[in-house]
This record gives sequence, C-alpha cells and structure tokens, in this order.
Amino acid sequence: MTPFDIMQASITLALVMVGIAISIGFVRLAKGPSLADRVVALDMMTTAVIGVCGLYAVRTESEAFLDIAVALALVSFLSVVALARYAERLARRSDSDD
Amino acid sequence: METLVACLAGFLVSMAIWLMLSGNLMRFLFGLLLLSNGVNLAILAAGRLTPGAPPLLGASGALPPDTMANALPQALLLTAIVIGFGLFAFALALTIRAYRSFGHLEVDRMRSAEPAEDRR
Amino acid sequence: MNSLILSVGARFLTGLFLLFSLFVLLRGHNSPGGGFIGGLIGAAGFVLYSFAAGVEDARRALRVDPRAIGVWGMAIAVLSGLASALASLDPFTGLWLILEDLALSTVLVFDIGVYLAVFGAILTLVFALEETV
Amino acid sequence: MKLLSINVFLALAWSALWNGFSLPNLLAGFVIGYCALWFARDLIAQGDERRYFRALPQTLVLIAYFIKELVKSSIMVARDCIAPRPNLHPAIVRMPLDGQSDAEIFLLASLITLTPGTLTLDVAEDRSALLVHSIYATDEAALVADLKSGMERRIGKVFRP
Amino acid sequence: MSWVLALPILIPFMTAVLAFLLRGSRMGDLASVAGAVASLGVAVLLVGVVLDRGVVAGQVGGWQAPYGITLVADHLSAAMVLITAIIGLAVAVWSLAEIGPESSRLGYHALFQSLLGGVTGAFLTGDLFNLYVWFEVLLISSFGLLVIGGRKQAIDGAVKYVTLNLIATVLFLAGAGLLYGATGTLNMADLRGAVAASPDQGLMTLIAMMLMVAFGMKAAVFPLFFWLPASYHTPHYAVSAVFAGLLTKVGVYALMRVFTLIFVGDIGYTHEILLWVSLLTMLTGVLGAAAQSDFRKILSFHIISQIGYMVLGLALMTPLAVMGAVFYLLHHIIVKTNLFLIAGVSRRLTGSSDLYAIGGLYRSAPLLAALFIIPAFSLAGFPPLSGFWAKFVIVRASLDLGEWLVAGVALLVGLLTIFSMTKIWAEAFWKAHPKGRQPALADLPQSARWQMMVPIVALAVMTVAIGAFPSAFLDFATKGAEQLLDPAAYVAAVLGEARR
Amino acid sequence: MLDGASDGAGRMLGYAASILAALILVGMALMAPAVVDDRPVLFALDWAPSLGISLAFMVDGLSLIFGLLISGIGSLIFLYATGYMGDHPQFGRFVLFLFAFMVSMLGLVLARDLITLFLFWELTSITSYLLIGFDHDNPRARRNALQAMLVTAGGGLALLAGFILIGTAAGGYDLAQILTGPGLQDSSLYGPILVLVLLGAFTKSAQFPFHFWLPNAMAAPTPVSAYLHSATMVKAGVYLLARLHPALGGTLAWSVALTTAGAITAVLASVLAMRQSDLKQALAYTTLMALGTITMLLAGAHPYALTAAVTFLIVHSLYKASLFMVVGAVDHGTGTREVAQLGGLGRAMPLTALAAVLACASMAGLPPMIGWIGKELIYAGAETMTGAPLVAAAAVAANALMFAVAGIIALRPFFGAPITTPHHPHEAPWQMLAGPVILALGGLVVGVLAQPLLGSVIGSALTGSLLQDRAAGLHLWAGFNRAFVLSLLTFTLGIMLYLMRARFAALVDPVLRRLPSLDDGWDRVLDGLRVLAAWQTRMLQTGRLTAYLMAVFAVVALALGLTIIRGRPEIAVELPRSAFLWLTAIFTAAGAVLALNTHSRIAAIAGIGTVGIGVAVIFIYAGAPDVATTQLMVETLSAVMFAIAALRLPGITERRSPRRQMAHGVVAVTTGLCVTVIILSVTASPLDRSITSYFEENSYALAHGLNIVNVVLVDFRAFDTFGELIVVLLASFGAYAVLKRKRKAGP
Amino acid sequence: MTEILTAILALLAGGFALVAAIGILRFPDALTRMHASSKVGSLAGSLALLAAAVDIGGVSAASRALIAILFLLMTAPIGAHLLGRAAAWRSGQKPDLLIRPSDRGKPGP
Repeated sequence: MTPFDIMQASITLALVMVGIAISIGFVRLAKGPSLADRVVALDMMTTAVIGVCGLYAVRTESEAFLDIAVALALVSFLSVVALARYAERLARRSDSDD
Repeated sequence: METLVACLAGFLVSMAIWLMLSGNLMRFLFGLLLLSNGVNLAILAAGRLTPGAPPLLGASGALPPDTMANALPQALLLTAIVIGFGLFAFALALTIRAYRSFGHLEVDRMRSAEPAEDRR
Repeated sequence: MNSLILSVGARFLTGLFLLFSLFVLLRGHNSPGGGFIGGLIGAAGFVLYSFAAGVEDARRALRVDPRAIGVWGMAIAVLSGLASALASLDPFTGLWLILEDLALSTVLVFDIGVYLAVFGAILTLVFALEETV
Repeated sequence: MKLLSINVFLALAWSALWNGFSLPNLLAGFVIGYCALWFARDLIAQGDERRYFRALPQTLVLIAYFIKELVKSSIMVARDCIAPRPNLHPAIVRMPLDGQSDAEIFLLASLITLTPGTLTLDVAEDRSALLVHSIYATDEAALVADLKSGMERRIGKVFRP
Repeated sequence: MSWVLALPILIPFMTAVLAFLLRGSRMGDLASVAGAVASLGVAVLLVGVVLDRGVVAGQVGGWQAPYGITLVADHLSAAMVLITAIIGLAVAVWSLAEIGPESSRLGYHALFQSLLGGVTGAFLTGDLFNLYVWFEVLLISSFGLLVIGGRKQAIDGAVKYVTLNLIATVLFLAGAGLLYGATGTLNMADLRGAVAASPDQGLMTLIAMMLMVAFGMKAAVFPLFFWLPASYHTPHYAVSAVFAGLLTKVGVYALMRVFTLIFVGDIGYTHEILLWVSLLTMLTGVLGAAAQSDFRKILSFHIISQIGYMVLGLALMTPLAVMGAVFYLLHHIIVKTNLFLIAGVSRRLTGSSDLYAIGGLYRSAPLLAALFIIPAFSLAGFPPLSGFWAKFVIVRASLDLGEWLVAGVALLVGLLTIFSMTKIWAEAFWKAHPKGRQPALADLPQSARWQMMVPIVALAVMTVAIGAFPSAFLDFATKGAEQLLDPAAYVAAVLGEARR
Repeated sequence: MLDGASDGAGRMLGYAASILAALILVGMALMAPAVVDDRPVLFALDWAPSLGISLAFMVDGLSLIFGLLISGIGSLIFLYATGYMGDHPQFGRFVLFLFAFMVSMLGLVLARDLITLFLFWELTSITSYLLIGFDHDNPRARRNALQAMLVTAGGGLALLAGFILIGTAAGGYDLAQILTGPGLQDSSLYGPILVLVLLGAFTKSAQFPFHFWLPNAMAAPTPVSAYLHSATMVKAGVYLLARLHPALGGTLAWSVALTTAGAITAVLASVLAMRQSDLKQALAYTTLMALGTITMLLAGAHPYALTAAVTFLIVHSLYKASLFMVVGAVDHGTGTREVAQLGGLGRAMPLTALAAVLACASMAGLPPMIGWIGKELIYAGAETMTGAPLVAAAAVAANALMFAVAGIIALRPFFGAPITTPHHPHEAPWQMLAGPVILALGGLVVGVLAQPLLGSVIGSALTGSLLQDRAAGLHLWAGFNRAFVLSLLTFTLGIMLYLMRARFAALVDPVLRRLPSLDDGWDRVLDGLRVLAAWQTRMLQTGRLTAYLMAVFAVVALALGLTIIRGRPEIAVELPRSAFLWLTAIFTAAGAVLALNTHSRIAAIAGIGTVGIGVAVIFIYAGAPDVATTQLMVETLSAVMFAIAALRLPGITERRSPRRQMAHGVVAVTTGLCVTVIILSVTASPLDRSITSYFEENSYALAHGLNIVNVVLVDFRAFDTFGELIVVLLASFGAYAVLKRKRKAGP
Repeated sequence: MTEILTAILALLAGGFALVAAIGILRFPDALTRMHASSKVGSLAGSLALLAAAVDIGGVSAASRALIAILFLLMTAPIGAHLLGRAAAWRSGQKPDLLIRPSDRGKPGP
C-alpha cells in the first residue's frame, strides 16, 4: 500500500465520518427542542460541509473546492446571525412557536 | 450513482408536492424550495454524474487527462438556482403581504378575487 | 439586535465580504466564482451590516438605492452586450484587450453587471423585508 | 498600521526581486523587512508608532497561545463528548473587563469563545464586564482569574503600550 | 443580421433601465413610450427582413449554432414580435393615463418594459433553455405588475397566479434539463434532428408531455387555466390588458414551436391529446364567461376559450389549421388587449367593472360604444373583422378533416361568445346607469382622454384593417404555417450545414 | 356627433339617406335592361385569394328584384322614419344603423361569392341587433334584440359551416360556378350541407321552429319592423333558398324539409295572427305566414312554384311594408295599436285609410291587386309540387286566415264608429304618408300592369337565377282553372272567418295555449345555459387554490404516468458504492421529511436547509464547485430571508383531513415516481457530449477562460445569464413593490 | 510524506467532526451544545482545510485554506455569542447584565 493509497483510503474514511457527523447533526436538528438547538446543529452541519470541501479538494487535487469553503465560512455565519436574531426576537415576544 | 440521485430527486419532488398541497402558503414556500432542489438534482443527473474533476482547465487551457464533469448542465443549474431564488424571494414577499392583507395564510380562505358568479 | 461584538465584527467583516466578493468576481473566469457568487457574497456583507447596525444605517452606508445599483448592473450588462456592435460583431460577443497577464474584456464587464444586479437585488429584497413591520 | 503596510510592501518587493510570490519568499521577505524596519526605526517611526515593533511579536505569541488553547479546549470538549459520563458543570459567570476599546473587547470575546469550555454570551452595556458561559465552572472565581491572566493579559500586551 | 434579432429584445430592457432611473417623473413615463416606439421600429425592420429573406438566424456572442444561443425569426416569430411591439406601444401610452406616481415609483415602467422584453425574447430565441429564461423574465415581471396596484384582490389573485405559474416553470425547467440529458443539445433546430434520431421514442414522448403540461399551463388550457380567471381581473387595467394580449400567447407560441419543430414523432398521441384539450378549453372557457358578471372576468374567461381555438389549430396539424392558429394568435392579441383597454375606460367612466352596477355608456359615450363593437364582434368572429378569418380558417380546417365535432364545438363557442359580448353590450352600454350617472368621455381630463382613446382607436383600426384586407395577413400566416410544418428552412437557417 | 338631431341635422340625415337610397334604386333600375337580356352585371375584387374568397358581386334577375325592393322600400322608409321619429335624440345613430343595414342587405343579395354573402348576412344580423335594441333603456327590447341576434347568428354559424362544405364540395365559393357546375345533390357532403344551409335560412327567415324571435323583434321602432322584419331581412333566408335552389334543390329531402317547415309556419302563423290584438303583432305573424308560404313554394322544382315564390315575395314586400307604416302612422296619430281601441279613423286619417285598404286588398289577394296574381300563382304552383293536395290545403288555409286578418286590419280601425283614442287622431305628416301610399298604390299598379312591369324581370330571375327553362306568366285572369276555384274557396272561407273571428278565437285559443311556447322555451334554454355555466364555474373555478393545485398536479401525474405506461421508456438502475453518497442522500431525504413537520416553522426551514446542504454536497461530489457555492449561498440567503420574514408570519397547522391527505399523497408519490423514472430513462443511454466537448476545447482558446462553467455563463450562453440577472433584479422589484405598496382601499 | 500527513489531518478532521456531532447530540442543553459546535466543529473544518493545503501545496491553495480557516475562526465566535445570547433569553436566564438600562423598569416581555 503506497502512501497515496493510504491517503485515499483515509480520505474516504474521513468523508464517511463527516457524513455520519452531518447525519447525527441532523438528528439534533430534527429533535430540537429549542430553536437554538436547531441552529447549533445547522451550524455544525455547515461547518462539516466545509470539512467536506477540504477533503474533496484533497481527493480531486483541485483548489476549486477550497473556494467553496471560504464562501461557506462567510455565509453560514450570516445564516446563524439571522437565525439567532430571529430566535432572540421570538424569545422577547415570548412567542412559543418552537 | 445517477440512480440514487434520481430516486432522491423523485423523493424531493414528492415531498414538495405534498407540502404544496397542504393549503398553507408558508408550506407552499417550503414545497417550492424542495421542488427546486429536486429539479436541480434532476438536471444534474441528466447531465450525467462524473465524480470529481470540476470543469476547470489547467493553465493555458490544458485539458486534464480524465473526463471532466459536464460543464453545460452546471451552467444551466447555476442559472436555474438563481432564478429559483428570485422566484422564492418574490413568493416570500407575497406571502408576507398576503398575511397582512388576510390575517392568515390559509390559501383556501383567500377568496377575495373569486369566485363571484353572475347573480342573475 | 444590539450587540457590541456583532457590530465590531460586522464593521470589518463587511469589508472582508466585499473584498472577497470582488476577488471572486474578478477571477471567476479562471476559477470558481464570477458575478453571481460575487454579488451574493457582497450582498451578504451588507446584509450582515444591516443586521448589526440597522437597515437605516446600511442604506446610508450604501449611499445609493439598492434598486438603482441593480438597474445599473443591468445597464452595464446591456451595454457590454452592445459593445460588440462597435466591432460589427454579433451581440454579446466578447471583446478582448489582452496585455501580457492582464486581460480586459467586455465579458468581464458583463460579469460586473451581473455582480451589481445580484448585489442590488438581494439588498433590495432584504432591506424591504427588514423594513416591513 | 502604517508600519505594517510598509512591512507587507517590503515583503512583496522582496518576493518580486526573487521572481516568485511563493509562500517561503513572502515569509522571508516579511521577516527581513521587519528587521530592516527595526533598524531604521528612528528614521520612520515616531513615538506611539513604535508600538508596532512590540505588538508584532506579541501578536505572534498570542496566536501561538490561542492555537494551543484551541487544540486543548477542543480535545477537552471532545473527551466529554464521547465520555460515557460527561463531566459538565455549566454556569454563567461575569468577568470584569480591564480593556475598553472595541477591538480589544471583540478580540477577547472571540478568543474566549474559542477556548475550552467557555463561551461569551454578551458584553455589559457599559463595557465593564463580559458574560461568559462555561461548562467547567466548578470554581467560578478561578475560572475568571484564569481567563483574565491567560487571554486578557496577552491581548492587552498587543493593544496597549 | 443578429442585431436585428437581438435589438427587439434589448431595447425594452434598455428602456426599462432608463424608465427606472427616471422613475416618478414625467420623463420616465415618456422614456417608456419612446422605448416602445423604438421597439416598434425595430420590429417593423425585423418583419421586413423576414419577408425579404425568409427565416433568419443570428448567433448571440458569435458562437456557432448548437454551441451558443441562437436567435431565430421565421414568419411567426417576426409577426409575434411586431404585435408585441404594437401592444407594448399601445399599452405604454394608455398607461400614462392610468398609472399613478406611486406605481411608477415602484418601478411600473421598468417591469412593464421587461415584460415586453421577456415576451420578445421568448418569441425570438432558438434555444430551449433560453426560452425558459425568457419565460421567467416575463413571469417575474408579470408578478411585479400584478401586485403593483396594491389591491387586496390583486394579492389574492397574485397568490394563485404565482403559485400555479411557478409549478409550470419548474416543470418547464425539468423538461428542458431532461431533454438536454436525453439528446445532448438545447438548440431547438438541433433538437429536431436529435429527438427524431433518439432510440427511445417513448422517452421523447414523455418529455414532450412534460413540456406540454408546462406550456399548456402558461397558455391556460383546460384543466390548467385556473390561475387566469383568478388573477386577470385584479391588477391595473393596463396590466391586465397586456397580460391578456401577450402572456398566454407565449404559452401558445411555445406549444406551436415545440410541437411542430421538435416533437412530431408521436403526433397520434400528443396532438390527439391537444385536440381534446382544445375542445374542452374552448367550452369551459366560454361557459365560464357566461357565468360571470364582471367586465374583466368575462373577458378573462374568453381568453381561455380563444386559446382553445389556437391550440385546436395546432392539434389538427394541417397547413390550413396551423395557418388558422397563427392567424388567430395574431388577431386575438390585438382584439383582447383592446377589449381590456376599453374595459379600463369603462371602469373609469362608470366607476365599476361590475356589469350590474354600471351602464349608460351607449348614450353618453357613443365613441366608446362604437369602439367596443369592433373588437367585441371581432372576438365573436363576425365578418369583416379579423376574428372572422381566424374562425373561418379553423372551422374549415376541421371540416376538411371531417372533424364534425370539432367544427361544431368551434361554432358553438362562437355563438356563446356572442352571448357574452352582447351581455356586456346590453349591461354596460345599452342599459342606463343604475345610479343615473351619465358617463361621458368628456369627463376625463383632456390628456387622459387622448392617452386612453388613441391606443384603442389604433387597435380597432387594426382589427378592421386585418378583417377588411386579410389577404396579406393570410398569406403571411400561410407562409408561417408552411415554415412551421416544414421546418427545413428553419433548421437550415439555424444550423447552416454544420451538424446533422 | 351624429346625435345632434334637435337642430334638424338628424332630419337632414334622414332625407339624405332617403335620396341616396332612391339613387341606388335608380341605379338598379338602369341595370334592369341588361339583366333582362341575360347579361348579368358583374363586379369582383380579390379578397382572400389564398382561401379562394373574393369580394364578388353580380346583378342577375333575382338580385335585381331584391335590390329594387330593398332600395325602393328603403328610400321610402327613410322618409317615413324622418317623419316618425326625426326628433328622437339618437335619430342620427338610427339613420346610420338603418343605412348600414340597407347596404348590408344589398350586399347580401348582390353577392356572387358565398363568403361575401355570408359577410353581409352577418352584418344584417348585427345591424338588426342594434336596431331592435334601439329602445335600449327597455329591458324587453334588450332581451328581444339578444334573442334575434342569437337565433340568427346561430343560424349564421351553421350557414358558415354549410358554406364551407359547399366550397369544399364545389371547389370554390363562386356562386356562378357552384350553380352551373355539377350539382351538389350527388356530393357525399350533400346531407350536412342541406341541414346547415337550411338551419341558416330558417333561422333568418323565422321558419318553424325558429319563428319565435320575429314577433319579439317588433320591439324595434316601426320603420325598422317595416323594413327589416317584413320587407327585407327576413327575406334573406328565402333569398338564400332561392339562390341555392339550382344547386341544392330538387331532392326529396329538400322538398320535404321546405314543405314541412313552410307549411307549418304558414298555418301556425296565420292562426296566431288572428289572435293578436296589437296590430303590429298581427302583422308580424302574417309576415311569418308569408315567409312560410314562400319557403313552401321553394320546395318545388317546377317553374310555376318558383314563379309563385318570387312573385309572392314582391307582393308581400309591397303590402307588408305599407301596412307596417300604416300601423305606425295610426300609432303615431292615436297613441295606440290595440285593435279594440281603434275605430272610425277613416275620417281623421283618410290617406292612411286609403293605403291600408289598398294594401290589405293586396294582402287578402283581391283582384286587381298584385296580391291576387300572387295568390293565383301560389295555387298554380302548389299543384306542381310533391304532396300537392297537402300544400294546396295549407295554402288555402293560410290565405283564408290572411284574408280575415286583412279584413281586421283594413276595416276595424278605419271604419265603423269612432272610438276615443289616447291622442286625438290626426293625419300623419307627409313623410309618413308617402311610403304607405306609394307602396299600396304600387301594389295596384303592378297588379294591373303585372306582365309588362314585372314579367321580364321575374322571367329573368327564373331563367337566369333559378335556372328554370321558363317562367309562368303574370295574369290577372288566367282562365277558369283550379287555382281560381281555390281562390274563390279562399275568399269564402276568409269572409266566414272574419265574421266568426270571435268564435274562431275561442275555438283555437285553448289549443294554442296548450302548445309549448317556444319563446318561453328560449328563456328556459338561456336559463339552462346560465345554470350550466354557473355550475361548471363553481366546479372548476372554486377560488380554492388547493383544488387548483391538486388539479394541476393530478394532470402532471396522469400525463406522465400514462405516457410512461404507454411508452415504456428503457431505464437503467445502478446503485453507487460510495457510503458517503448514501449518507448524504439519506440525510437529505430526512431533511425533506423534517420539512413536513407541521408545527415548527424553524424545524421546517432547518429541514429545508438540510436538503440544501445535502444537495450542495452532491454538487460537490459531482465536481461542480460553482454550482455548490451558489447553492449554498442561495440556501443561506433563503434561510436568512425566511428568518426575517418568519417574524411577521404566523405558525403552521396541518388542516387536511386524512382522506384528503391520502389523495394528495397518491398524487405526490406518483409524480415523484414519474420523475425518478424519467431521470433513470434519460440516463440509461450515453449522453451526446459534443457541445460540452466544444466548450472544453474552446473555452480557453476562444474565450480566454479556464473556468468552463463561468465561460459558459458569461460568454457561450451569456444571453441566459442576461435574462437571469433580469429575473433576480425584477424579483426584487416585485418584492419591493409588494411590500412597500400602500394598501389601496376598495376594489 | 505529505500523503501521510494529509491522511492524518483528514482522519483527525473526520474524527473531530464526528465528536462534535456526538457532543451536539448528547449534551444536555443548547448552551452546552454550543461548546461542541463552535470549538470542535471549527477545528474539524480547519483540519480538513489544512489537509487540503498540505496535500495540494502552493501559495494559492495554502492561502485559500488559511483564509478559509481564518474566516471560520473569526465568524464562529460571533455566531456563538449571538446564539448563546438568544439561547439564554430563551431558557429564561435573564441575568441583570443582559437587561439594558433602557429596558429596566419596564414590565417583562
């Protein structure tokens, strides 16, 4: 087994692990119970996708996927901000929707 | 690989239709997003899936040795995604306005435009 | 949304978003990116700013009505398409001015138009939504 | 700031001289430029601006400290994640602030969030304190002291003369 | 060559930019009109070129046919572009009298011009995906126009319009994408060969059905028309006039294009379906109109029934029938727009669009009455107005095929159309106003009178002219039908000798 | 502008129209010699040559007779109308419509092309509609106008179909060619043609069972009734039958249809005429009788029958127009048209009385009026026809009744003791007298000088137009033949009926009342139509979006499902081995399921976010970084916008009943399955990658870009992108408008 | 050599991602879960990016990876702060610190 093969195998393994991580994150997302829990889970999932980008960049030897990571790092933050704002306002309204 | 994506696309479409039929405008919006995603997947699959190699040329336009992913459906997809976003945005604004106008989002109870039949 | 941390963060993150968006726009022809993605990222920056400082301030920082920005983007896109008339070519034919490493083209101008249109559109949308009571 | 930009410019110039903007070239250029500026400090930098020469190494120290803390914290939290019985003591503590500038508070809050088991929740309206959530708050006073001596001190060194 | 094809699309967008930047001022309104005039000029030029050379094609960006996006104009496209420009100008002028400063500031003119641009783009493009894009452009502009008036009704109408049309566009998108996946091309001329050569004709028919449903929805055929009567009576009158004239016709155009150029492999199935659909469309539309008592609602339902005629022409697929469909398409746009404009004037004069709440127009606004008669009877198919020829050709085509039922339905629907038109006439014009109002054109401000009446008169004159001197138009439509049924010239103009 | 009648402009218009009509009359008359010499005057313009349609006219014998009647009576009617209603505020409009009608009618009878004929046919319907509804404030007038319009236009549409079939069968719409060419009787299309043409003719000429509209049409002002609904327009159907007689006549079907319809109409109408107390209504029914008689005669194929038809047509036009004008004058002079309220007017209105008596004499068929000759010819013609005894019986019955009616009209109002009328009776102005008197006298003159004045013209009509070898002569005394006997019988019966009119009425009234009224039937049909329409609309256009959506999706599911079953496209199934991809697919699908969560908005949007992420991961997997980036950005922005919007929106509840959920589920699952099958089928065969290869090869060489996707977007397919940016921009405009527009009150 | 380094980094990234996910699933409340997400998650992402930087090499790849890491580390705390604040509001913990002077004295929401 050459180092290259090892790398490929570990990338595959890592991808599967990240995939499982996302799936587990999804469980939290689905279970909630509070809005913050869901947002946390969503945030974790996006971060995991950044990881996927990195791993894919390795697998395909292509920098292109790193660009996705950069963009994603920026915008996932935006969605967290928006959802947090939402959560906070909802909490102030003591609106029991979620 | 296409098979899985095809099934996923079909599944998304089913879910989307179910949501769209629910009679609530907000859920219609959710359905719309799902439907767009489903159709996007369909287009992607229709362009055939080539794992890996993004359609980028090497320096000086060198073609990589392996087949690259099909660039054309990707361009179409990009267009479709952005258009879908525009439509979603409008629909969202309309939903807010409808809620302000009617005080609810039950589409079946929005009946100010029709029906009004001949009274004779 | 009155948060010191957010407003400090937003102050330089907005700049960072804009910078990155321009970067994405300009090198889009050769690696992933382009007007759309650039416009989306740039708009995201201002959206963030509006979250931190309020829509009023964001509009003021922008100086121009976002709708007008979008329309100018559309105008630029049209004009880049018309430019090829000067060279008696088909509409939307790219005209290239290649100086060593630097390549200027109407295609890039078109992409800038796309950038502005997307940028303006998203800000219009988000600001209008934010201002809705 | 001025000096930083000159330094960056020097690094670029150095790389250009070497005909290639590779990472090693740039780093080398930056270090050499830093040295050159230090030697010429009397010529170009007056008074407060000289802070740059101290701030830069302090920044590097801070970064190193932060990366260490990040890894440490992550491993700690990671252990708790998979431990059969996680050892959690969540609590919200109030941490008084010394620094007052926006950038300083921001940096501190961010770094606290990124370090083990702590999370900045909010800043007091009058900027007198941070509100920190910790999952290892067995001893709240010790926690605050730890934060102040660790992170806040190092940040202070970067920002204050 | 490609410029004369691209400019009709680009000018409206340039106008939109200009009108938006000058929004809220009189200059903005005038820019819109000026742009419409320019569009008309280019459209005339385009028709001239097409008459001169037959099918013309041009490549956008200079990329050879199947690779880039091609713009094509055959007789049908060119005529549609011209009609669009005419309607655009008429409604742009008419809008001056109706659209207030608020709508104008919200971007009415930009949306309106973009709508025209989208419609023109749809008519001229030779690329299936590009067609989708233009569909979206016109759709989204129509969304904006629909709600810009701000009435509660319009919001309700818009909810229905938007939701149903979104489904259609998604379906179209899916169809276009899948068709690419199945054939490897998006150029419509190229698709003709590719679809015919496909080994899996079952799949081709399947995709054809997707597109049929998508376009059918746009065209408002039975049973996909619900969005139309739900929304067309709600926005500004100028808006519903341009919708009535152009929007559904884009769907019909797309049906005609796709089901003559690309999907002709299984006519026994696809066109048979179209035939039944068209019959039901005609009947349900006209019956729907009979149940209404609102000026615009009646007209809206009639759009549906008239669409049935056009689809019928396509479904029969003989040269005469297709010619009839083409002619119908052209005539109906003018007539329908005009009727909505007249409805607008009537609303302005009488204060309502409910037929039972208005009246007295015949006595005090005889000019309007006379102008109503022309499009109304044209719609009903009375000679010597344009609608007669349309109906004549369709009926004759179906009789030639021995389709008795079809001809019978077509004639019956004509009769029921008369019923509705005379109902409007009797209630809005003949009957005295229930509140004793004497609605006279003189009540309008001078400028508004001109802005409203000149377009109406112009369109009425066109209706009469087409009816009285049909020969040139019929020949034109015949030529158009020939090109549709034998797309060799179309394919050659697009692809040259390059591929297939 | 046309309505400035108060200052006399309307009257001037009336006179001008009258003079114009007179000029046309003169023009027509000048053509007579040529026509009689069998040299028809022709005129043609190409109209729609590609359809074989021309705007062609000819003047032959039949046209000439009609043309003379139309223009001649028209001229008098204009004069009459000026006197009758010259002060009406809308008189200008009236003259305009009436003149338009006259022109249409002339066009109709002069047309040599079937489509030209149809054009004018329909124009007469329109003008008639406008004229019947002239008294438009009256709902009854509006209703009757609509009825006339729908019946005649409906017939018109049948006629159109018939004409088209004739055109197909005969190879063109040129009448000359159709008439002289090989007969249509042998064509396979003869049946349908006959039915359709007869439908057209019968509706226009108010033949049973379409007769009900004509009496209602009397809602129109009297000049209109006189002109349109007795002298001219209703003759259009008869004209058409005569015109097409050579091409369609002579078969058993033709003769049975015409005889039956004509006979029933004639008898029924004359019975009904007896019952009318309103003079105008009585006249309306006698018009029906005349039309029935003519129709009946046209069933024949013998010169006698046809001569009779043509002659009686002239007869009828002369006396009926005259009588209508008389009734108008009476109405004008006294304020009523009710027989019971009139009497002894002869002294106050001597000229009117004279016209009435003369015209009624013609109507009753008394010698030496032209009516006598007409009646004689009818009987002579009846003998030649199939089913002669029945025809003759019908003719006698009808004529006898007519005799009685003529008696009522001529005698009751003008003779006997004067009865007080609403107005003090006075003679009408000269404009109103000229018409009836001239026409009535005309009936006398052409009666006496029948053969010299009319013989050649009628002969020309028979030989030139109806293609008979000869015409019957027009003689006051044709010898003591069977016709003469029948005439005597008619008179006897007529006198008896007149004298016993009250008893007769008592006899027939119960019978008639039990007959179904077609007029009421008409209302029921219209009501039925409205109910049907309302029902259909209620079913389809419910206003419930869910129903619409369900219909649409059901159509999609059906269309795709059935086509799949029918076409059986090939599919290929090949599952991937990548665990990562499987995981992605699973959590994406799970996200979609989460979005179904009914209560939590945020759970739903998070679910959709998950789907977005999953799809993006698939894009990454498929080597589409640009798309993945865009997808993620768009998903994020959607979530952001939704988070903003959700603050302004309510929560969600599921309201569907389980049954509905079931139905929706079936549709949703079917559609989803179809989509899957289509994708599998599309991907079953390899893709033609030539376009992509072109892009790959030329992206750098020709477009100077390494990122092919971007090059496609901004260069190869820049036009798509152009449209796309407009979409996004306009979406924002629309959203801005919808959010910022202030609410507008009211509808 | 770089391959092995890459492999290690990748596996670490995967492992941390998994751990973060488990943390999020297992931790008792929103605030504690956030600790897993904002730290471990960011680390996992950063490690994967680092792996890419190491494997591909070159300035542009490295700089992109570093920029991505920088963005990740810069944005994560801000997000966590906002979210934490919201969660605190949510869970009813409203320390005096959180109440603005302007809000004081007003009745609770």
